Amino acid sequence: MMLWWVVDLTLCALMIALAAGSLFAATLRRRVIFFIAFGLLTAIVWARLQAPDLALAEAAIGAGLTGALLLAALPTAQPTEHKRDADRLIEWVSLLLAALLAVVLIAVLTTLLPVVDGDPSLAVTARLSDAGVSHPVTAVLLNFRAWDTLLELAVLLCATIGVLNLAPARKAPRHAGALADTLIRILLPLLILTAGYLLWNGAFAPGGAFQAGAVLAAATVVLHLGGGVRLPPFSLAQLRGLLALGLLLFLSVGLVQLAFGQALLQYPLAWAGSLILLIETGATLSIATMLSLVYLGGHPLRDWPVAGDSRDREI
Amino acid sequence: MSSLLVLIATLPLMTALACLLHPRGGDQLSLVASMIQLVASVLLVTELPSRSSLSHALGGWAPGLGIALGADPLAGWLVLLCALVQFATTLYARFYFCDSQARYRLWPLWWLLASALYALLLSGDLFNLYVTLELLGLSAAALCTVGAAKAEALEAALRYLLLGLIGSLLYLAGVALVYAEYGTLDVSALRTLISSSPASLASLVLLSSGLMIKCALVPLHFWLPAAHSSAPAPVSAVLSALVVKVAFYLLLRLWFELFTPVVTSAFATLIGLLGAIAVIWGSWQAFRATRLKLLAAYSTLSQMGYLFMFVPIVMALPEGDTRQFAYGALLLLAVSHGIAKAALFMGIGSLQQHLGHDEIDRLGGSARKLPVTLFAISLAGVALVGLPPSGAFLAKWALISSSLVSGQWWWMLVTLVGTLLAAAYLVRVLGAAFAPTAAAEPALPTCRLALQQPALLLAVLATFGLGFAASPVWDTLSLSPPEVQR
Amino acid sequence: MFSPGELITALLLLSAIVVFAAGTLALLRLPDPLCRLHALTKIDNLGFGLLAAGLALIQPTWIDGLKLLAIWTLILCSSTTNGYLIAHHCVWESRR
Amino acid sequence: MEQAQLMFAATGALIFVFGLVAGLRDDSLLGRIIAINISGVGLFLLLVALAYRGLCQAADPIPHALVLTGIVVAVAASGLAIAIGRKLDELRNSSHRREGDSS
Repeated sequence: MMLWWVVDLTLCALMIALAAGSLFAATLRRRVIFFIAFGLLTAIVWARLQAPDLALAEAAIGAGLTGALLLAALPTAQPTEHKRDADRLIEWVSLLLAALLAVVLIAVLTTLLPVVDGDPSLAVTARLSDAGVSHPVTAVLLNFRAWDTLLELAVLLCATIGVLNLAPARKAPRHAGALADTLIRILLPLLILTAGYLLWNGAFAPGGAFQAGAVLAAATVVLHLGGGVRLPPFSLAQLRGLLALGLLLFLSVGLVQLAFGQALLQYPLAWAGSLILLIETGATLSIATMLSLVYLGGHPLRDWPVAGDSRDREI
Repeated sequence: MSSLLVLIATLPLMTALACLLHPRGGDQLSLVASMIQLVASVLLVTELPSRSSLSHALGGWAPGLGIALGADPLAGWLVLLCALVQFATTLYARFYFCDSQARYRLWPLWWLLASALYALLLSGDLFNLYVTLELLGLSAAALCTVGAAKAEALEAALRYLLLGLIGSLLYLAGVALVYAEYGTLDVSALRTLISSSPASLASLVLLSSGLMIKCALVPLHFWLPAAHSSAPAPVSAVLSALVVKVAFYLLLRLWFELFTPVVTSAFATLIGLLGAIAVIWGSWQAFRATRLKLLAAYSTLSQMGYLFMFVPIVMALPEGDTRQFAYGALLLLAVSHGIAKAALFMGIGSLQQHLGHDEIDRLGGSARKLPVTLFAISLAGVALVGLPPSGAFLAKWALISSSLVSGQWWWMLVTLVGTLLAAAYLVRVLGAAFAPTAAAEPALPTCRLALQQPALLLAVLATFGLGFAASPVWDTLSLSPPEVQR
Repeated sequence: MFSPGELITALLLLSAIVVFAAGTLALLRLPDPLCRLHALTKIDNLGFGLLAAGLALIQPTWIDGLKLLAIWTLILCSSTTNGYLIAHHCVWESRR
Repeated sequence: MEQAQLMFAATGALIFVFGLVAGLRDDSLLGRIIAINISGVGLFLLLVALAYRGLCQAADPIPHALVLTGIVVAVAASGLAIAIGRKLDELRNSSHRREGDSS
């Protein structure tokens, strides 16, 4: 028991230190690097707190994708910042305020502890046999609270369309060299295999569409950073189809049930497992496409959203 | 009838996907979908008085384990408001964005915003509300950037996005505390569970401050004028009329239904005070604005202030008919402002497209060229100021008399000053518009009538529709949940 | 009280700790990026190798041990490439 | 179990609040995005800590599902913010260049 206490204390202290680094380090570049380290540490903390699904997602999305995104967005020239005394004062006051708020929040939290098993988690375990999948987190995400997940896909779609509308994709960095190409050739099939494994695994163990999609998107990041290998060519229609696929499958499966007199998103028990796998497959492809596009920072094809169509300008 | 809820919740999502997959059909699809949505929400509202509320358990799971869609009269009327404004602005956006490429970019985001609005209004789950809030914030910010060619517009959109994220985080923190304390996220279950405790108070403060950022109550308002005034006109209309309103709707739910044991009269008075500051400051800034859209954005600030200012009045009233009457008036004010503000923004958009600018001092002669639009703007102004035939007049009248009943006469003074200022800034605009053409202005091309009609439609509705037909609105609005429970 | 396998595991893990400690020290103390890179890749390869070997011995099934060794192979590949890329970047920066 | 819950929840609360304040105050876009992300992770840590039920017991799956949703939303929002920022820089640069040409 004592040993775990030491481990926990170390983890918490490291979390706070890395968070402080990524909030207050002198240059943006350092802050981004601290942030990536923070993300990796967070993944370890999730594993410690018995949340392996989150550990997978955090390593792939939180540290990996967000980190790559932030690194790519770093301005090339570092502006030198000089802080005036007034700014310093505001800084101290705000830090003081934050400390005060944190103390209040922690004090409030102590009134809540210990949080023990309540109704909902018991309810989840009790109904798990009707969910079609045996992994509780997947059951919550894809069955009990499927509406959340559906809207979350919509959030991701919305961000992606927003990104696509703004600008063409970032240019690939210069070619990283032959050794990197070799690594990419090894990694790429492994990443795709891992994604498939995570997707399949989600039904009964940690994993699922989000982790699988993120791993596939990581493959895009690797390809893009390598600079030597080109992304597979898509047509605009294919791109739009891939974007819409996950949500479309999800909604159609949900609505079809309505025709049989059941609730929206209610899967028949015998079919639940396969329907969830179907939805997750579509979602994985969509999530991978969307996260890749968000990372690339725009449309990879020149004529987003529709090629050569400005004929009715005169309206 | 619960399939009506499913239709209203999923149709916008389906339309968004259809517009994404088939961009060239976006115009027609949007028009048809907004019509269906309007009909469905009218049906929903007519269905509601007979039954106090509708609900649909998603996935067939009991709420608590699953999520339930639900609607009571309050949600129903706001759904109707959304559908109405959405219908008019969709019509309008079709002609506002002349470039078809811009429309291809617009429609999917437009319908994602709509799905966020409806999903939020129908949702009965605190975390699901968080997801809808994020969808709302992201789609609104993304819409602000459609066709944006100026750095200011993008800056405003960026600030809007980031503050929205901070607001959502605060909200989520409140949800976390509620879940830790009560072990459920289901709103209807929480209604009976929540009691007064430090954690409840903390979660109330967190939830409220998160949502108050989103509806721009005074100390947290600074993002609104820039964001609402630099977005494209149809987007501004939706942002001002609906997006801030649904955040206010959530606050009403929190304060009047969920956290009733925690909300004290001091808390309510504080909210009212902030609202009062917003009324005066927003009106004054609107009066001083040099651009029409900025004026309209500041006017939104002050109108939202009214809504908050009347909260302590309603709360001070004893439970019962008088309180329900005042509650109904508050909602009437919100609905009427939503419709009028959408009309105003669309009118301004037409003016701006026609003149190439929206500076108030250079409006001379526009009344002769765009009589329909100017008529719409005047009518919308009548509804915003709260002059007699409008619904806002009835609502304000009812609320002021309630404030006298509950002995809080000082709110009346603020209302008076705010109304006078509102009248002043609208007279200023109309005066400029009806002035003869300045000599230096180039000859103005005539504006397409189609661009002007939707604004007129909404303006007429806000002024005459809600004014003359207020009593049925009132009846159903007063049936809102606090009474249903008794 | 320990089986020989467990003893070997303990030995391997302890040496992994020593290697990691030395590597961390080197990372902090060595003067320029290229030298530090040297330390970094050594930690990756040797330290992880010892760790993986030690843990592989105490896995309940041999397939799990094999998985650990596969992870180590992957780490070898990636740290090689990383070392190369960082060094490349350093040379490129210094020439500029 | 209670100790771990408290320790991680308090750490989460601390990171959440400081990230939030930094996100409100920071003046560079990237800094703000980092701060908001950090703050989000702090909040997730709070949620996951409250879901923790000890070493030998499975944790409450609902907060895990919520946090997973939150992680995806966070990356989507960061991506959108960075894209808007990129476009903004582009616009500013081109307007600078135009001013430079005309003068």
